[in-house]
Amino acid sequence: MSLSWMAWTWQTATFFILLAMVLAGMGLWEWKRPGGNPRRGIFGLDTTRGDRLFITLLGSGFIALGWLSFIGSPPYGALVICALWAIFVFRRV
Amino acid sequence: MRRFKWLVPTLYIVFLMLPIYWLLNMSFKTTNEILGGFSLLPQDFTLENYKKIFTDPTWYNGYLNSLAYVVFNTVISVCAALPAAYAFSRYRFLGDKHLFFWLLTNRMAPPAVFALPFFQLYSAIGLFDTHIAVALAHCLFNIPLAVWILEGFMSGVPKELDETAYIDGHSFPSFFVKIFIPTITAGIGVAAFFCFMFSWVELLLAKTLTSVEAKPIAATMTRTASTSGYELGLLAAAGTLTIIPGAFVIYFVRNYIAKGFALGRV
Amino acid sequence: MAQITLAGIRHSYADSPSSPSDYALKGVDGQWADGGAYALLGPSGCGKSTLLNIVSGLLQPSEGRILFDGKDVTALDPVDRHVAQVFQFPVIYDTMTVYENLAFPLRNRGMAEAEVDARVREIAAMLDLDDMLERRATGLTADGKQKISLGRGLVRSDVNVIMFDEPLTVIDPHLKWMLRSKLKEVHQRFGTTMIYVTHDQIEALTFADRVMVMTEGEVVQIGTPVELFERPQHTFVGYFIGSPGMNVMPCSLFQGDAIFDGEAVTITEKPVGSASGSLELGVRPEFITFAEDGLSVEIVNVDDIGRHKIVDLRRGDHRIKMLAGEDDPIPWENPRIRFDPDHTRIYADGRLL
Amino acid sequence: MAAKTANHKAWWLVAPVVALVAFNALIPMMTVVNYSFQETFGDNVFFFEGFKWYEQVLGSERFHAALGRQLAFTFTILVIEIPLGVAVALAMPRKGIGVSVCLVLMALPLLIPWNVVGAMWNIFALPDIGLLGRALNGLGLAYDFTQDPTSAWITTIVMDVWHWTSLVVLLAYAGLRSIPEAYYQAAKIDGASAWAIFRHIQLSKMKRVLTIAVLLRFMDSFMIYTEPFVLTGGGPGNTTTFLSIDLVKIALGQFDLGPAAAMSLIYFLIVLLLSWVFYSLMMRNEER
Amino acid sequence: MAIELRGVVKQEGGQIHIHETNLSLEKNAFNILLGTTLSGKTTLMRLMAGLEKPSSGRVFFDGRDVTGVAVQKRNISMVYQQFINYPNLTVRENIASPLRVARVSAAEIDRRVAEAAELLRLSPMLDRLPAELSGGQQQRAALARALVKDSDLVLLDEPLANLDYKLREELRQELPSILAEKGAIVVYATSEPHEALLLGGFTAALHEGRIAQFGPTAEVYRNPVDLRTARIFSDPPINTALVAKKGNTFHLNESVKWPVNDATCGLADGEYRVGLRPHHITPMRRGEGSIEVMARVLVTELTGSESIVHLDIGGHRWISQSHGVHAVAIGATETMYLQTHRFMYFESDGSLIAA
Repeated sequence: MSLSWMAWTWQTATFFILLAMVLAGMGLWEWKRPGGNPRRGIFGLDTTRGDRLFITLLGSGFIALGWLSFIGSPPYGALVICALWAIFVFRRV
Repeated sequence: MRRFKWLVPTLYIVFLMLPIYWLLNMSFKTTNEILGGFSLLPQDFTLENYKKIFTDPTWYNGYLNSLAYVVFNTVISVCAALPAAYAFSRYRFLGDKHLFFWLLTNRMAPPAVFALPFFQLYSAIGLFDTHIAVALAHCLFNIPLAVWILEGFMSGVPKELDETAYIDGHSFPSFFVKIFIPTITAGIGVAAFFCFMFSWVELLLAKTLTSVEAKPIAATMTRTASTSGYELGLLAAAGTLTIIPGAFVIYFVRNYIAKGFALGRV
Repeated sequence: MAQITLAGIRHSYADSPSSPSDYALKGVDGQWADGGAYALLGPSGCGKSTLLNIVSGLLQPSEGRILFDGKDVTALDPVDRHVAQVFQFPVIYDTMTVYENLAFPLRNRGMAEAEVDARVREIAAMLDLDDMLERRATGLTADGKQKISLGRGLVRSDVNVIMFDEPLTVIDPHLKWMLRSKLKEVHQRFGTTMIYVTHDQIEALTFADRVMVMTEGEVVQIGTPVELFERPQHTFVGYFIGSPGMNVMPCSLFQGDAIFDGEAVTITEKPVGSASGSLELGVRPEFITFAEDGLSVEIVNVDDIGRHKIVDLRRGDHRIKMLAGEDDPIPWENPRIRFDPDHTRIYADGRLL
Repeated sequence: MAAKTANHKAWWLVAPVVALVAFNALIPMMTVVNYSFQETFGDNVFFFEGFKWYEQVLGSERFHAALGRQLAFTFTILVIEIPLGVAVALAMPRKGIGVSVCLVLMALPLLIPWNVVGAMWNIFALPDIGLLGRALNGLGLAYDFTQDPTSAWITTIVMDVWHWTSLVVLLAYAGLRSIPEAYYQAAKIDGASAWAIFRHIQLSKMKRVLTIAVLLRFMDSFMIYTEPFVLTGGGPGNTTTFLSIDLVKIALGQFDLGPAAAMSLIYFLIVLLLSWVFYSLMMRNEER
Repeated sequence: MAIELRGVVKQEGGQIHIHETNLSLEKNAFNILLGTTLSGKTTLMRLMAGLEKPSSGRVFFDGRDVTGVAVQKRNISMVYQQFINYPNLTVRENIASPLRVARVSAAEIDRRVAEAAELLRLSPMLDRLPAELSGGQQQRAALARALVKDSDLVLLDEPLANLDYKLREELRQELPSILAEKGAIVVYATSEPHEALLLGGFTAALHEGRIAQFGPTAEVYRNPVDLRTARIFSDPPINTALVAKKGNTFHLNESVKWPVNDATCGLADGEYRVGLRPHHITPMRRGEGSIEVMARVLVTELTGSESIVHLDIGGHRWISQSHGVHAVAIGATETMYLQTHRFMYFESDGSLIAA
């Protein structure tokens, strides 16, 4: 069975592998040291560790889109903002 | 005010019935009459359109194909959803909430663009133009729905019932099949109804994944509409016939919707 | 506040009732005086809740009339009858805070906000709800929710009657005690007519001045707790009230005395009327004592339940229960018992002679 | 209700579902992501293009127009369908034969294949031979959905209302039926007005089902394709060219796979965000 | 035969449901778990049944470690507070269910089902579905299913709590004899002290996930080890107050005092908390140790056979429970008698020091 129609490139493959590793890592973390009950963050949302990951990823998507529409590629700057966003979410939300 | 309450559903139903009435009206007219003028009832009543559908294999096979993959999909969706819904309703496990949300996000991807990879995927595994391809593809949106509906019903069943069965000595499979499934028939009825409905009405994926052998009726209709010009009478008759299986299904589950539906934590 | 009269109330849930068994209520008459505390007591399915809903106006009786102070209210809506009702399971408005829940019935009637506030705070203090007034009502325990329901029933001062439909079902036994005394206190303080429906004799008897005992859609006796206890008009009342219930044994009559299992039993109150039908002797466990001379019996079992002992006796095929005091000795050797003549009664076909 | 027990073995029970859905969801999703970074000239020959398509789409007039139309459409049908569905559910009989009749008749539109719905409304609304078109023109209104953008919009919206309001009715009705009778009795005795009953009892108890109804309608209407395509073909002009119709035009009509893929993913993110925000807000209110 | 919990702890999500517990329950007696809602009765039962695994500690059955053994492999029955029956099976099939699973022969099943149905007076409704039965009948069906099987351990979790008062009374009377014949270990959870006393046997008083006391029921009732147990085991609630011991006298206040007795003469002077059960405050003199007090009547509740009067005695709100009818006016001041030899004296930490 050929997979060529899926049009893989090393860039996208890396992206998906990283994503899968983040998910697996989070799963492993939760497995070994359960995060416990949700906490109430600054947005008034009750979030668990998994929820915070979701917020981070979704937020990062929009940060990247915003960067592309207002500043343009390459979006390395967006990457930095995403990292800051991730730290913020995991600490405070 | 209370005395006129019945007016609301009545007017609403009249509104719903008007287009259907028009479709029915058209289906009993000849193409000439349709194009020739406007009349509330067929002047030249004919069953020709229906006769054509029931005799022409490309037409009636369309119905059979549709029914085949819809039934197939309903069975797969409900069977797969049953244990999953049980897990969601009874247990906490790693990533349960996110998994549930992920299942629901599958309704969010625009099918128009995703049709192409679907076509390639099913071609690649050699299932293109088979009933099973459509049945499997429709699982994408039907399974999450079935899981959600069944989970609601199952949460309405006290977990003490499960425990009583285990204490009686039932193993999990025996309890699940002999005790639990009969207990939530209403939920299964409602879930099956929704699976049937969404699989029956969907066209884009069904059309993409089939060409000849498993072509659904809806696709036959679009092709007719485009190739043989506007044979409106025939199209109307075919359309009318697509309403019938759904009407049957809803008739059979109406009591579940009225009573059982309410019991579940919808 | 009002005097409530029930005149020939019959009710059937069937569309066209034919036999008496189709009726949930088979003809109830009665009167509840202004300011009294009443209870409707009976086993599940006896029609007590149906009767309650007919009084509050949630249900229209198939036949009969309800009068408030002599005025026919049978056709009136609950709102116009000015009644309050507390249900078996807590009903709270999730969208509101505890305070708003309590204020709801008052605000709906357009009461001035200052008055609402005073009233709500008074009731909240009484039910120990004052420290949670600003909280959402949703997150509370069943106990807390039921307290709110009770509060909504008690908050109005203009009601003709407050009705309680088994309100303590969901409450823990320890809290039951507290809430029951609270209700009693409220009644003694405000003097509102209250009707309390329950299957629990203790709740009914401790709460009410007069109790209506019902079974199978009929009222078998209306009376004060003392009357019900001391002079049950029906063996059902004897059995249903009292724990354990009254001993009922077949007997015959001879010259005004009862003959039970071949021995004469003295009765102070000689039966009047002709003795037809099957005769039974009724005596409560509380009115049986060990005695030197009396019926000889066999002791089957003694249950020490702390405050007193329940003694299970046998004479021939008949089982008799009696109560003995916490410190009373049990005469294991050749026990004999005596029925208190003042409290031994004769029943014919279940009814007091 | 007692708390659920922790049991990670439950994963075995969800495994079949995960496998089936992942097969159908992940592979196409990954493929679309791959497309969105590449250029192709057919025959499975691809060139990596970085973020070119995203930039192009985000800056394009066409994208903004389609997104605007889509949002307007979704917003309109939600504003009509949710209140209408709730109103119908409230007015429906609670027992008797009427319930079955109502439910069966109301569910009919849900069970008609989507292209048949489009075709049916096309026939129904045609200004020359359609009942609706003839009736409106008979009343002196200039109505022609094939020519006039306003007519086309109204027809599309009315069609969607016709098609989907019943789903809201079914869900709302189920929610209403699960309210214990005691709530209505208590409200009667508390002297609550009809509005207060609706606001504090019915609406609050229906919140869960309404959340679901809004989510389903939001997601499905955002993806709507078949019915308006069959009805108007996206016209007149591009006035009823919603997101999916536009995507098909780009992907299949112009075979610009890359931009179409990028655009779908952007849409996917928008729907995901809006659904999540809405879902979180509803659930947050529930807990307080 | 015995079931034994050794150092069992149950905690979940950082919350401790059961603190370290050691308990051994024997067969041929009613073993009662008494406590309020959330005191841990149900959790304890579920641990015994194997429906939940202890966080630490072990469960032994007949000396055999059964901690990890699946429920199916333990020979037990359980009845819940809610009426749990299989809704799609008739009463007959419901009762037969455990036997069918155990592959008992059809004739044997028929015999045993008929027997159990007879015992619980279900014979006329064997062919009905549970939904067609009244609450009491549904619970009897659940009991029949638990009894039909020869289980080693029968767990009853407040089985009568949702039933009518009178029905409860009847079943409560029948249950001990029905269960006695089974020769199984019977564990019965209840929140009502009255019920525990009626059922007899042994009682474990539970409070916030700990067993406060375990022993023969009457013993636990009469000699509670601490104030908590006394509270759990008193309905109406036990009357308590702080008293001062000065020399040979206990003072409740200036006017109410009583002399020490053999049990209390050895106590040091100081403050003690006393407990007195409501039926030891009576309107008539009973026994030698009674002292007279003046009490203001707050609320009266008459049951016909008993009078329950809420009193204000020297600023303490106390309850008196007595046989017969004692009509007293609210607000009036009445003479009441305290049976001082029934006082229980507690240390400041709540433990009993003298009674």
